[in-house]
Amino acid sequence: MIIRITDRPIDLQELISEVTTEDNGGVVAFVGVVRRWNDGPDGQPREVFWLEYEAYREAAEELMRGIASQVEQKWGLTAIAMSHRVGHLEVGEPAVGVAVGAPHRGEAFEACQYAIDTLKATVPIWKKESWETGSDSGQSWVINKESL
Amino acid sequence: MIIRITDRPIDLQELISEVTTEDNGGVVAFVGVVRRWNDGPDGQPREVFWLEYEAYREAAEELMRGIASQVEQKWGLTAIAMSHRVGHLEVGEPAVGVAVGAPHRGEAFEACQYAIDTLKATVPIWKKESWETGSDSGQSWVINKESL
Amino acid sequence: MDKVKVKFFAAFREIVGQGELNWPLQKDQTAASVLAGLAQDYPGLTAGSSTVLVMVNQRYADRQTLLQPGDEVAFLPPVGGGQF
Amino acid sequence: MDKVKVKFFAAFREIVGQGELNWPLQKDQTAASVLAGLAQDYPGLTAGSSTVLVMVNQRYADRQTLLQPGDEVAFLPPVGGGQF
Repeated sequence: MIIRITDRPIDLQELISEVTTEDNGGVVAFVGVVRRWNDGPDGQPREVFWLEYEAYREAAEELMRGIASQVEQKWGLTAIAMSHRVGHLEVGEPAVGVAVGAPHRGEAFEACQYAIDTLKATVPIWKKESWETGSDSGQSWVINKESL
Repeated sequence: MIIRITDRPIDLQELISEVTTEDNGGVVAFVGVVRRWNDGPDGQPREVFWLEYEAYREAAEELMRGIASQVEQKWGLTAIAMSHRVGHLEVGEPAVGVAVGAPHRGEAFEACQYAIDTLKATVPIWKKESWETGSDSGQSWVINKESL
Repeated sequence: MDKVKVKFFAAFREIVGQGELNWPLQKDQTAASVLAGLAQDYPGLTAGSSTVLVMVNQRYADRQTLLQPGDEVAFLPPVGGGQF
Repeated sequence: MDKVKVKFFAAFREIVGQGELNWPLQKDQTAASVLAGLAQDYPGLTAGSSTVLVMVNQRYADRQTLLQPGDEVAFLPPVGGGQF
């Protein structure tokens, strides 16, 4: 099982290989990528230049292990891999990857979505956005709507 | 847009890269892998040694293009890649890959699951399984329950 | 004489011994009627014939579709690949 | 004197100017009380304090949790990363 906060680029193929076994016919993977445009606090889109991710590493990894336990309890699945990047990221780079393997694909979809939803809502990782609008620019710690 | 029936190994990273754009923060990918154990017609598990996939290629690709159109109509998403392998496959090899990119992950999960469900149920691809149980062995064209 | 091109896959390809053949077409003949004719030469094609799907020119079609000379018609055993 | 280790991240780390500091702990003091004390030195920490989450020894905890000497307590600005 891969549970990882890392400052290295995310290797999605590694995550997928980790959960691909002879018993798992269905593998679902999610990749969260840094978008060029993101809404500012006023709901207006801002152009993003880079992001800086910061984690409470030990607590984050512990919570991610907890998500893996929940996936095992809910779906009986143990083939899960989760990796979240920290540090400086450019637009288009993967920030987070989750892969789940299951004998059948329906539960792989459900469990993968559950894992990323729970990760995004609960795992202590923040991001600072370097942004610009037509009239303004700055660097802001961005709040995740899901956690409010 | 990648829509492909191929006798070469499936390159999942290529599919994911194809749907990763500056506007798509969420990418969901499905990989269908050849399982070691599959139920026979009597519901008892049989050990699988290899599979041979066969497609009605032109019709399959046309139907896959149709799935991409449905995904665009339903979710407004155009970043989709689908590849299905044909020919001889060993246990553990990817037989099919689908990747969908979307601005937000909920619709990427929905659209990816819709695409693989529809592909499996409607696209004319068959597989012949080389199998063995404790008492018997053979090669059988396997019926997909979803298409019945 | 008018003909259609008939395509076979998977179990049907093995029964017929080839993936494609030209087959005579009578006037106002349906896909179902062509299949019935083929089954006289290749009885295996009738096994499970209620679950056989029909494609005409690479699109799913009703088995009562009237065929035209030169059409490509395929009789599909149930679609496979249900492992995942 | 008894102390706890306090961890700061993101905006809070910038307000405090460091990611970690040791802070004196009185008897029967809650996490909320420690945060109130910190906010006297670092007023920025009170901004949005109703949405601040508390972790004690790397697990989410109620802000009324009584701290023990040597505990690691963290006050978290709302979790970020909501782009996808």
